[in-house]
Order: sequence, then structure tokens, then C-alpha cells
Amino acid sequence: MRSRMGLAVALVVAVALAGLAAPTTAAPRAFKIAVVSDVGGRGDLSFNDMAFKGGEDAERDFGVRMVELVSKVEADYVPNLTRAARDPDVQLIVGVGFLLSDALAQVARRFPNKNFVGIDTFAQSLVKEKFASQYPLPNLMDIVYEEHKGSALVGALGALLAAHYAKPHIGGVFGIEIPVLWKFEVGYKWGARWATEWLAKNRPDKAFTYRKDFVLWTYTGTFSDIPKGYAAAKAMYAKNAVAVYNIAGPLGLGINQAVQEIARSQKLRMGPPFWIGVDANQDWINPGFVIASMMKRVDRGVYYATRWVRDGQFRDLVRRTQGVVTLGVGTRIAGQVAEGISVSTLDDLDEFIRMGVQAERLTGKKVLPATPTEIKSKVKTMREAQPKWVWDAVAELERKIREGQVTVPLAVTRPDIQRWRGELGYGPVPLPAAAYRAPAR
Amino acid sequence: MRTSRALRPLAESLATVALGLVAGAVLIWAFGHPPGAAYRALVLGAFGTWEDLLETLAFATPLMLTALTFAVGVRGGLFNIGAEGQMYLGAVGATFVAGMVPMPAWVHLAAATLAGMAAGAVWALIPAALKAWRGAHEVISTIMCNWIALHLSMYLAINLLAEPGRAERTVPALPTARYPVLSEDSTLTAVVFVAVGFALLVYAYLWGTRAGYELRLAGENPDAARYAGVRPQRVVVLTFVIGGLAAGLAGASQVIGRPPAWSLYATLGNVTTLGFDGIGVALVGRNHPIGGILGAVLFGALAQGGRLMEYEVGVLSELVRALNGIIVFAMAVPELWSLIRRRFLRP
Amino acid sequence: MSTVPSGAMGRYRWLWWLAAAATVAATGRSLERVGLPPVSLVETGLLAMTPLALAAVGECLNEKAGLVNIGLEAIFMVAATVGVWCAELGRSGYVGLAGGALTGAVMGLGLGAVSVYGRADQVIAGMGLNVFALGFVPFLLISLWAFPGIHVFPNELMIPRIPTPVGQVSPVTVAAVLAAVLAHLLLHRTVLGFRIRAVGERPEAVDVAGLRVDRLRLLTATLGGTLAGLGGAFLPLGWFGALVKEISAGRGFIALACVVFAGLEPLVALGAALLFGLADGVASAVAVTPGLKERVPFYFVSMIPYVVTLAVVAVVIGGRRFPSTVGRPYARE
Amino acid sequence: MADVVDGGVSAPAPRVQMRGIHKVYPDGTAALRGVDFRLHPGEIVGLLGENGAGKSTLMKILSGLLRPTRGEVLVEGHPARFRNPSDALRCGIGMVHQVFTLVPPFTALQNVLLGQEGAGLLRALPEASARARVQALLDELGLDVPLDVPVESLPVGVQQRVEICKTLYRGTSVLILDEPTSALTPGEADELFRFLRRLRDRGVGVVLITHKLREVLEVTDRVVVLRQGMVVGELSTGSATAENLAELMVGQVTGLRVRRTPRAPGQPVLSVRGLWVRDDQGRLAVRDLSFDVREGEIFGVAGVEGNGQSELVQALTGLRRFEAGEVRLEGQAVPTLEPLALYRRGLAHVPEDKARFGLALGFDLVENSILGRQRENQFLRGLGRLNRPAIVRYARELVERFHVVAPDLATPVRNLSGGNQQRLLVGREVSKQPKLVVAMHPTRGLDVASTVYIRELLVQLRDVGKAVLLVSADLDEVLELSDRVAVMYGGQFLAVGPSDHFRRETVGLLMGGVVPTGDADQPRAPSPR
Repeated sequence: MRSRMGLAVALVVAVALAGLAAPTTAAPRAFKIAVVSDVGGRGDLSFNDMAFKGGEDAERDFGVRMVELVSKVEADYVPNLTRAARDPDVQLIVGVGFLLSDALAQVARRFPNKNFVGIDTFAQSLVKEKFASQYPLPNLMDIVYEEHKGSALVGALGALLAAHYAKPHIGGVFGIEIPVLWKFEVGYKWGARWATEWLAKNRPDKAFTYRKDFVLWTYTGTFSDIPKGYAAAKAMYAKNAVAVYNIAGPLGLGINQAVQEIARSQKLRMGPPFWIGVDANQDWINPGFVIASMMKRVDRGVYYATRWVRDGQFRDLVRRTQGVVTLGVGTRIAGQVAEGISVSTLDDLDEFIRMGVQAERLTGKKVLPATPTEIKSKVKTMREAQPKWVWDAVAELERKIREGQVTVPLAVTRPDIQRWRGELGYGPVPLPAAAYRAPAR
Repeated sequence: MRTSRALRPLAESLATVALGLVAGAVLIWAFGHPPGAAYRALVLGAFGTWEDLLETLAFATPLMLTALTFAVGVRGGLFNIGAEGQMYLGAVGATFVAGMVPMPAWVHLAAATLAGMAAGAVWALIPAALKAWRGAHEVISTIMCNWIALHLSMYLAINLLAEPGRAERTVPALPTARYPVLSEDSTLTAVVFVAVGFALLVYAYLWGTRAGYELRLAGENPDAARYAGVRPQRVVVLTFVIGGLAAGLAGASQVIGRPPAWSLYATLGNVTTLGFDGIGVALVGRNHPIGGILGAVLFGALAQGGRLMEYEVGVLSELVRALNGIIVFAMAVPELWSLIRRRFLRP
Repeated sequence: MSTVPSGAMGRYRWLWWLAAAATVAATGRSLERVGLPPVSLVETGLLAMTPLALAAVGECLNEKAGLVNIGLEAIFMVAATVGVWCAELGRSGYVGLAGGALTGAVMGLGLGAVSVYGRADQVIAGMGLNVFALGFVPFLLISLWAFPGIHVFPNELMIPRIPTPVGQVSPVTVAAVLAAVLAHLLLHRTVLGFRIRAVGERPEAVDVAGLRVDRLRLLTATLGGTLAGLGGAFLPLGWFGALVKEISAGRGFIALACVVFAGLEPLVALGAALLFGLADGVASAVAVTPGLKERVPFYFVSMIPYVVTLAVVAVVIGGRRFPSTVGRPYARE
Repeated sequence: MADVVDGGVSAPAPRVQMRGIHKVYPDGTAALRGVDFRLHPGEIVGLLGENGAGKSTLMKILSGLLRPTRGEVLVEGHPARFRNPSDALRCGIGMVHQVFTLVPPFTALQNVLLGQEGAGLLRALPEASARARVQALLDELGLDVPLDVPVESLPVGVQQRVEICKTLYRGTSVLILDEPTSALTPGEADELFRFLRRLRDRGVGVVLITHKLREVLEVTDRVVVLRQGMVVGELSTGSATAENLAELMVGQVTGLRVRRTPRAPGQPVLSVRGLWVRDDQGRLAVRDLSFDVREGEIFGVAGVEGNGQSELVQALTGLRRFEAGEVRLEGQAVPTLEPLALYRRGLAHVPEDKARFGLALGFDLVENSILGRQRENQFLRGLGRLNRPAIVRYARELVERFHVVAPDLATPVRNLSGGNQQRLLVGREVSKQPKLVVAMHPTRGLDVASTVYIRELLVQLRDVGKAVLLVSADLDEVLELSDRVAVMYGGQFLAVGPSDHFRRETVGLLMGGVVPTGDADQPRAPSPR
């Protein structure tokens, strides 16, 4: 009996020791950045993936090394940030997503020598709330985006397409109702209304009045359950929406699914119906049916932050901004242009196709739905099939936002959102039987 | 003779874990990573420094409790795989009291803890009642209850416990209802003592009291239990309630005993799968409360150590979960060890 | 002594069917009134039914033979992933379905083998499989496509749907219905089914009759795994159009619920799958329909399958009408 | 010592032969240690031995259900390796097990057909065409079996016929029967024996596994006696007597008889009036029973198993609800489903199946010693805690007083022999200082020494004035120990009276439901519902 016991113990010990005995390679001192994802993890095709892309860009341009830490559960946030901070080579730790706000505030206080960046976070305001004496933490920066402006641009694009194709609606599929998404919602609706005003002035033949049910929208309460994106989008397309805006990460695949179904049954090679991508350039997912993407350049945030740390500007910047940096349309940081919001263009596409090609090379498996040239030509054909005045109008809005001629409303608080819903869409929502009465056009 | 009888299960558990590690090594190797370096990082990441050790214990805390749920079930003759759902409700109960009912400092902490435990126990009463009075098989009813609990808890988290402006999580526990953090270097709080204490209490109860004796008797031999005047219904309810208390405490521990959020995520992300992992922990711990504590430390170490493995060697820490599965799978095969004994260990 | 297994509702089965039909009709009407399109609901319902039905029908056979596989969720997840991989290799969704079915077969066979030869505790082994899949699938995803968590495959690989009066119907859905009918016939009209029922009730009888208990059980385990695997591969290839790591999202357990609900009768299981599939469709629709979702919490609609199963377990059956040896390994002596 | 038949001097080649069979079970038990066995066509061989002698194991090897660790099986002189029962069936060897291997919800016809369906796997079950063949076989054999009723609703005797028919339908020419009469009435057993003789005359070789000497002498042609996994004797039945067979079987004939001195009984301790009890299936198993058990007497209940004894005992010991009637213990009404209340009032219960009811096999001796007594104050401390030192002391006392052989107190009782398990159990019950002892099959499956010990213990209890209710399927045990005897059939007592008023043959008839003529005009069998 003793020998059996001994054997079992020996087995465990042997396995453990085999690990310990492995040689340690003394890595040369390097400038490392660590990117810690939220539970959405890598592969959401938008938010987290963009952050990692930013890290890769920084690797390429600044010669830094990126380490990735993917969080599987919420309990991983603090240990992951800590793990990264304890690596002596790591100088910048990026936490991706507002879910990491609490963890960033806590860990940044414990490692005053390391620099921390949160994407979409509100860590500094948590510091202010809980540890007022330390506010603002000199080593912590929240990077936020002007999503409302980008949403306004795609809202306008959608409304203009609706005018062109004589469709009664555009749609928006949202994730969990968190304040960040209010920015998207209000911006999107506002942009659509701006477009109706533009049409009245410039293309009276296509003009229509903005109705409060023009934008079909719904919060699905999830950022992961694809079938809900499908169900939501399907209902919207059934009501003849010309385009549906994806503000729910992977649920875009569900939207795509709904579009695909229509395309197949009607043998379409190109929209309408369209959908609108978010965060990353998602035009390549289904070329010909993704009219454009509202790009929230999380990658730029990571990229800039790395540069600021490398150039020694980081803490100075934190001091001057109280630790909150906004990237948006026409924004400038420390005298330099640092934008983070735009509508996807044909040129952006290359960058993202390159990502796919790289993944294909790495794995030897198919990642892209078609060859890069095919994708590119399909997207190009689709874009060119839309009238020029549509694109011109969007460009005009962008210019006006840039120059400050118009102000896109920003909804941050509940009163904000209620007021704007009252104006642009439904406050308290009536039963859909009434809401979706056949539009009189 | 006596010692060897006691040590044999331990040896088998360790051997199973070793088997799991070997299988994991094969997987790591098959996907192009060096297994030696990976396991070195795994061990160092779990026990390498004081902080790592504390973090390991933080991950182990809820597991020793959900393991207790399963273990007590088996001791009472039941397959209670409902720790998952009972834990959700426990987290909801604790959040409610901790976040929305102000109280004086220590009272609040105790009340929130007890509320979590009570909620877990109440939820466990559903399968208990179905088993005791309708004879419904507890595997099916606990699975169903788990999923009902998932949706119910998400609903409650989003509607009843919502904090304005923070839709991703519920209201946080008020500072009066938080377990003191043991070290700023980790997320370990004093709740670990409560967990260990509860496990020891259950151990003392099962082996040191008349009611515990009757519970184990009913699990070992239901007919003999009836012969000894034990009411099967009572034991079923008692077993489920103890399991529910443990699972409820596990849920509570993740809200009022785990910084920095001190709240329940709307997706229940900070409690999900802890209940299922508890089954593996219980099995490795041979359905014994003390064994469960050890098993929990082991699984906690895998969870914490996987981080360094991923960080340094690039082996996805998801593999650790796959490892857990292999271990559970291997533990399910009683013949495995008699087979191995006969084939390879025969003197 | 165990009573003769009959459908979930015993001899008043027709009454239940009537009630179910009435409920469906009434639901359809009221859905229309609140603004949910019934046709599209039926469409989604059928899609959601398909994997449930496939897995449930297979599991009915499996449990009739005395085995329990609560690792259906794991089979769904792994088969979905491997299925997509096969589809890309073979450049056809059907190859993917075959690959998924094969994966399921292997997993079912594995679980069957440890149950039959290792006398494993089937519940624990099944749970182990589930935990394993939870970690292995994300691991596999990144290993196969270097893109963790999610994979979008080319659209040509999707199994095309056939237009019908009730909307677009996948051929796999047809296959699922066919599988249920065939399983019913197999179980009640053939020698093999006769033996399967016998081995679940009294393996000793089968053994001394000179038949192989192990082979019969391995056969049903494999058959069950195959169907579940087909259902798993259907998730991405016939329904979602993409692969995500949580693709199954508890559907394996709903399939299990169908089996319990149906009292191991494949045809009833098909009905249960349809019911639960519709509930799934309604839940999704309710969740995304403004005006409705504020009033009817989606979470409660999502609970329907589980609550119904719990009620069935509690009210109708107690625990009686399963083959007397379900979940127990057979060993001579 | 009887003359041993010389192995096959002039006989033709045996139908089957087993040579040097060893069997070691995975847990290390050596069940068979070099057994030789042979069987010729047209003979009935009795395989005699105590429980655990290896009879069933040997025949399971012959029927392909088990594989021998060592040794060989020859069929018609050729070596044969059976991997499973179908291999054995192919050689014409079939076995009817003690526990029937019928599929309960299937009909008799379906059960016979299982494995013999003929057609392809995906064809329909050929019930119609097979029915004629099965019916023909039944007619030929002279067996009466309803073919279309689920076997679970058939009486045990008929189920056995289905089993036999099932085996013979497969063309079996070697039929092995494992303890076939254990659940039969004497009448049914006689019918079975007549049937077996008919089979023998048709050239079928029959092996009858039994531990009942009477059966062996009555029906077999040759006897093989096994003891502790070895053949200890082989004789032709003609030269065998009950005495020499018994000696071979148990090794030595020592004080099997228990001395019992006459003693005048006292007051009734247990009074039963008009008791009705249902079984698990809801059938009335005990019908209108009334009797008393008095101080200082052993009241024995004889009967074939399954005639309501289990239900009666369970009702009396608080384990089963009764439908109607009244049970009084020392004049006070007995509550149902309150075993502990009964223990407190002086009941001790030696249950029918010790492994199932009386012991928790995974628990050690200490914990088993308080099973059922766990609520007594002497074993408890405050807050419902167990008083471990007191319990250990008590367990040690039991072990010493009742001669339980165990390595130590921490040994799981699973590792004890059946005799030692029963000593512990009986010791525990007796040490409760009971007023009434209810014992069911107290010596079943025990070695001779333990049997004698426990029987003596029961008589001692009676001698010190306890009331003892003894229920046993062992007729000799009942007749030997009891002061008064009741014969139970169909849930009723067909006869009650002082034990010396009963002749063995009379009791046998009564057990079969036949009331011997005398006061009544003709034998009558009360018809169970």
C-alpha cells in the first residue's frame, strides 16, 4: 500500500518538478506594454480586438513588446492587472473596457511607478469618489471617445440612404443599456434628423420629415447572444429598415445573418438592406452589405498612450487633463491631432484585411470570407453604387462637426437621455402595435 | 492498516490530478508549447510569491464552499448539482442586504452573509421538496433550477438591485458590509476564514452529531436509515439546506468578500461556473469537507497559476479549465484505479 | 417494479396535444396583436427546435438503453467548432455537418465506453465533459483560427434553407423531424429497438440471452452522440452563421429537459423541442421588441422550458417511468 | 462415507466437462479452487453446498457469464472458451438464475423471443410467427404460461416457467437451475421436479444448484458437493443419505440442534388484531391477522417467502403503514412509521436482510453499533453531539460479548464475514434490553457456527422471559426453536399451534396453501386476490 501511495505522490511531484526544472531564459530588458481585456475577451471583432491591434501597431512602430491578458471572469481583472504590473519590464498597462474601472483604480494606486490606461473607463472619477486626497492619480488615464459624433455621421448616412431607396426606417441594435451606449443612441438619432433637415434644404425631391418612429431601436440586454441580434434585426428589416446599426459587438453577426437571409432569398449581391458596423472596420465581414462602420479607434488609444509613455509625456498629460483624455472627431492632444472616431473608408479596409491575412498566414486557415481583392472590389462597387450626394452630405456633416458649426448632443446622465428620447425617439415606449403602424409614405 | 485505508483515497485523488496534468501536458505539447515551461509557470504563478498564494486562496474560497454543497449531497445520498443556482441566489440575497439595507457595521456584515446563505438555502428547498414529496430526481430538478436561477438572478440584478448609471453591475455592498481585505496585494478578504470555518463546522456536524450521523446513514444506506428511525424526507431537506447554505455563502463571498467591485455583475459573470467547478473540487476532495478545502486550493492554484502560464508561455489559461474537466472525468471512473492497480501496481 | 414507459402524459396524451395546439394557436394570435410576427417566430422556433430535437431524440434512445449523457452541452460546443473546421476544409457546410456528427459520435462513444467498461458515474463523467468543453472550445478556437472567442466563416458554407409556407426551413430541421420518426419506429417497431428497451430495463436478461449489453449500449451512446453532434454543427452552420465560444448557451440542458419531459419517447421529445424552440424564439423576440420587453421581462420567457420541465417532473411523473437501470452501470456480479 | 462414483470408467464422453476450475474475483476472494465437474446427457446432477461454497460461480462459468481464472471447459470432449452467455448457448448450455433475468414490462412471449428474434435487426419483431413455435414448445413441455401478459404481473412460479421456456427455446440440452425452489411452494416445487424428470427422459442434462438435502435426494441422479470452492464429494444419489450429505456439506455434524427446555409462557407482549397491510404495489399482503406473542415464548412463523411475512414484520416494527387493524405492545397501541418510538418501548428488530436494513456496510463497527440507537442519551452529549468515547466503549463491549471477529473497530463492516456482521447486528439488538425481539431469517446465509450461536441466543432470550417473534423460510429452524408455530400463506395464518403438534409434512402442505383434511371435508386453498 505504501508503495502505491508513494508512486502517486511521486507522480505529482515529478510533474511539478519537471516544470520547475525547466530553464529560465533571462530576457533582455525591454519596453513592454500589457493589454488586459475584459470578459468579452479577444475575438469580439470589435472592442477588445481593436485594443490588441493598437498594441500590435505600437509594437511595429515603437519597437515595444505587447503582452496580452485575456480575462475569463470578472474575478480576473485585478489579478490580471496585478500580474502585468509586477512584470518589471512592463511600463504601460492598458485595461480595455469600462468593466475594468474599479480594478484599474485599485491596482493603479498600488503600483505608483507603473502607468495605467483604461479604455472607456471612469477610473479617475472612482478615485475622486473614494480616495479624494489622491485624485487625480498621476499614473492613471481614462481614454474616452466621442461616439456620439461618429454615431451622428452613420445616423445621417442611414437616413440619406433611406431617402434614396424610399425606405421608411433605419434601425439600431444595442447591447446592454449602459450609459456609454446612450451616446451612440442619441448621436445616431440626431444624425438621422440632421439628414432630414439637410434633405429638405438640398434635395427636396427626396426629403421627408423626421418622425419619432423613424429610427427603430432596441436594447437586447446582451453583448454575446448572437441569436438576439438576429431576432432584433430581422424584425427591423421586416419593417423595411434600409440599414441597421450594430452597437452590440458580436451581435453584428446576428444582424449579418438576417441580412444574409434576405440577400439569399432575393438573390441580392449587394444591399439594401445594409448594416452598419461598429468599433472596428467591419465592412469586410460581408462585403456589399456593410455600408460603413462607425470606427471607434480603440487601437489609436492604445497606440497614442504607448507613444506618450515612450516620449515621457504621459504623466504631464494626466496632470493637465485630470486623467481623462477624449479622442474624437478633430480632437487634438498636446498640440497634436489625436482623433479616435471616424466613418470607415475604403482605405481603412486595407488595414483590417491585413489583420485577417496575417491571421490566415499564422494559422493556415481561412479567416476572411473572400480574397482581399474580392472584398475590396465588392466594397468599392457597393460604395460607388450609392449616389454621390449621400457621401457628400455625410462629409459635410463631418466638416461641420470638426469646425464646431454643429454640436452633436451628448447624453451622459439619465435626465439627458430622457430628454433626448423625448425629442428624437420614444421616451416611455408605447406598445409596438401602435409604434409600428405602417408608415404612410 | 488504518493509515493506509485513510490515505488510499488521497493517493487516488493525487494520481488523478497527475493524470489530468499529464493529459494537459499532451494538449499543450500538441498545440506547440513547451509543457515543462508551462507547468513551471503554472506552479510559480500559483505559489511563487506571497501575493500569488493569497490570490490562489481567493480563488479557492468559493470553490471550497460549492464543493461542500456537492459533498454534503453525496454524503446524504443525493446528487446535488444545484450549487450553481443556489450560489446565484446567494449572491443576490447578499447584494440586497449589503447594498440596500443600511445597518451598523458588524451587524451589517453578518446580516448580509446570512442573507446570502439563507437565499441559497431557500432556493435549494425547491429541488428538496420535489425530491422529498414527489420523488423527482434531483439531477434533473437541480439542472432546471440552475437555469431558472440564472435568469431570475439576472432579472433581479438588473431590476431590483440596479445602480443608476452602472448597468453592468448591481449596487455595491455598503462599506459596512464588506469583509476586510487581508492584503492590498490580492483580492483575498476575511471571508476565507468564514468559508473554512463553515467547512469545518459542517465536518463537525456530519461526523460529530446525531443529525449528521443520520444524514450520512441515509446516504450510505437509505433502508438502514429508515430502520434506524430516520425520516428520509427530513434528510433530503436537511442535505439540500446545508448545501444551499454553503452555496449561498459562496455567492455572498463573491459580492461582499471580493474587491474591487463589491457587487454582482449583471451577467452574473463573477459567480458563474463556480458551482460546477465545485463538483470537481468535491470529487478530488473525496466528498469530504476537509478534502474539499485542499481540493479548492488545488483548483484555485490552477486558476491563479494559469495566468502566469498564459503570460509567460502563451498557453491559454482556458486550458486550465479543460484540465479541470479531464480531472472530473477521470474521477468518475472508479474502475480506473483498480484497473491501474491491477495492471501496473501489483506487487 | 417499474411501470411500462408511456408518453409524458400517459393515456390522456391526445388531450395534452390538443391543449398544446390550442396554446400554440392562442399564442400566435396574441403575439400578432402585440406586434410580433408569428411567421418569423415559427421560423426561429423551428431553427431553435432543430438542435434540441436532434440531441433529445438521440438521448431518448440512449436513456432507453440505460445510459445517461448529461454532456450534451459539451457535444454541442465541440461539434460546433469541429463542424465549422471540417466545413472549411471540405468547402461545404454538409461536410461540416458530417464532421460535427462524427465528433458527437466519438464523444458519445467515449462517454459510453467509460460508462460501460469503466463503470463510471455517468452524471459525473458528463459534468466533466461539460467542464472540459468550456475550456477546450476557446482553446480550440484560438488554436484553429488564431482568433479567440469568435470565428466568422464564409457564407457559402451556410446550409441553405428551403422556402416553405411557414418560412425558410433548414433541411437539417427536416432531418431532425425524420430522426424523431425513425427513432420512434426503431424503438417500437424493430428488433433492435426491442433489444434497446430490454437492455435498459434488465441488462441481465439481455446478457443471458446471449446478446451483448456493452455493444447495445455503445451503439445507443454513439447514435445519441451522433445526433447531438449534428445538432451542434447545425448551430453555426445552419443557424448563427458564426462560431462563438458560448455557442450552445445551455441548449444542451434544454435538450435534456426535452428528454425528461417526453419520458424518453422520441416523438414526444420532438414536440417538446418544438415547444421549447418556440419559447426560445419568443424569448428572443420579446427581448428585442420595444414596448413589449419593458412589460414582459425577457428573463421570465427564457425560463419557460426549465419551469415547464420542473413542473412536469413534479406533477406528472414523479420519477417512475424511466427504465429501471438508467444511469447504473451493468456488471456481471 | 458413501461410495464415490468413479469418474467415467465406462460412461460415454460427458456432455460437458470442467477441469481444474479456479476463480478469483477482482476483490481477491478465491471462489473456486480447482473444481472438476462433468455432466452426461439425460441425468440430473445436484450441486450441493452451503452459501458461498462456489456453486453459482461454477455454473456461471459453465454458462459463459463468468470467465474462469484458470482451468478449462470441454463440450463433447472438445475444449471450449465461453466469452459470454451466447457462446455457451451456442453449445446448448443455458442457465436459469436465482434472480430471474426477465424484462419486467415485456410479455412472456417477448421475453422468450429476446435474442432469438431471427429476422434482421431493423425488421419488425416476428411475434406472430414465433408465437406458434413458443406455444408448441410449451405444449410439448406441458407448461402453462400466458404469453401476452407482462411478466411483472405473473406469479413467481409462472415467471420461473417463462425462464425455463426461454432457455429451452434456444435449443438448450444442458439446463442449469440455480436454487429453483427458493421461491416456490412445496407443491410448485414438486411440479417442477416432475417436469425436470420429463426433461431428463428426453435426454437433457440438468444441473440443480441447491443447499436443500431433501431436493437432492428426491430428484437427482448424482450429487456433487462443494465446500469452500472445492469438490468434497461426489456420489450417486442412490447411495446418499441426508446425514452423509450434510456431513460433506458442512464438514462436520456438530450440535446443530439447540436444546430447548419447556417453559410456561407469561403475559402477552405483542398483540395483533385484525391486521391488514399492503405491499409496495398496493396489493393486500397481510389479511386480517390476529395473534399474540407472550413473555418467554418463541412464536415462529413459517411460510414460503413472499406470502406477506416481510410486510407483517415491517408493519410490526414501524417500517410500514398498516391498512387496518390494531397492534399493541404491552397493551399500548403501536404507531406506524415510528421505529424509534417502538425501540424505546422495548422492541428489538433483527431485519430480514442485514446488509439492506440492519447495517451500513460503509460505516465502521463503531458507527454500526449505534445504528437505530443513535438517539439514546447514553450516546449523546449536549447540542446533539455524539458521545464518541461512550460509543467506542459500547462497540468494544459488543465485539467482545458477541464474539465478533474484526481487525479493529475502525474496519468498515463491509469487510466482515456475513456471520460476524450478523453477530454484531444481533448483539446490538439484544443489548437493547428488549421486551420483544422480532427476528426475520436470522441465520440466513451464515456459517454453521454462527447459525448455532444465534439460535442459542434466541432461545436464551426466551428463557429469560423475552417474547420472540421468529419469522423464517427455514422450516426446520422454525420447528426447532419455536414454542408455537404459525404457517403463513397468502397473507393469512393457515394454522397456529404448539410446535410439537406439527409434523413436517403437514407444515409443507400448509406452506403450499393446502389445509390437510381432518376437520374440513377437503383441502382448500385460500385464493389470494
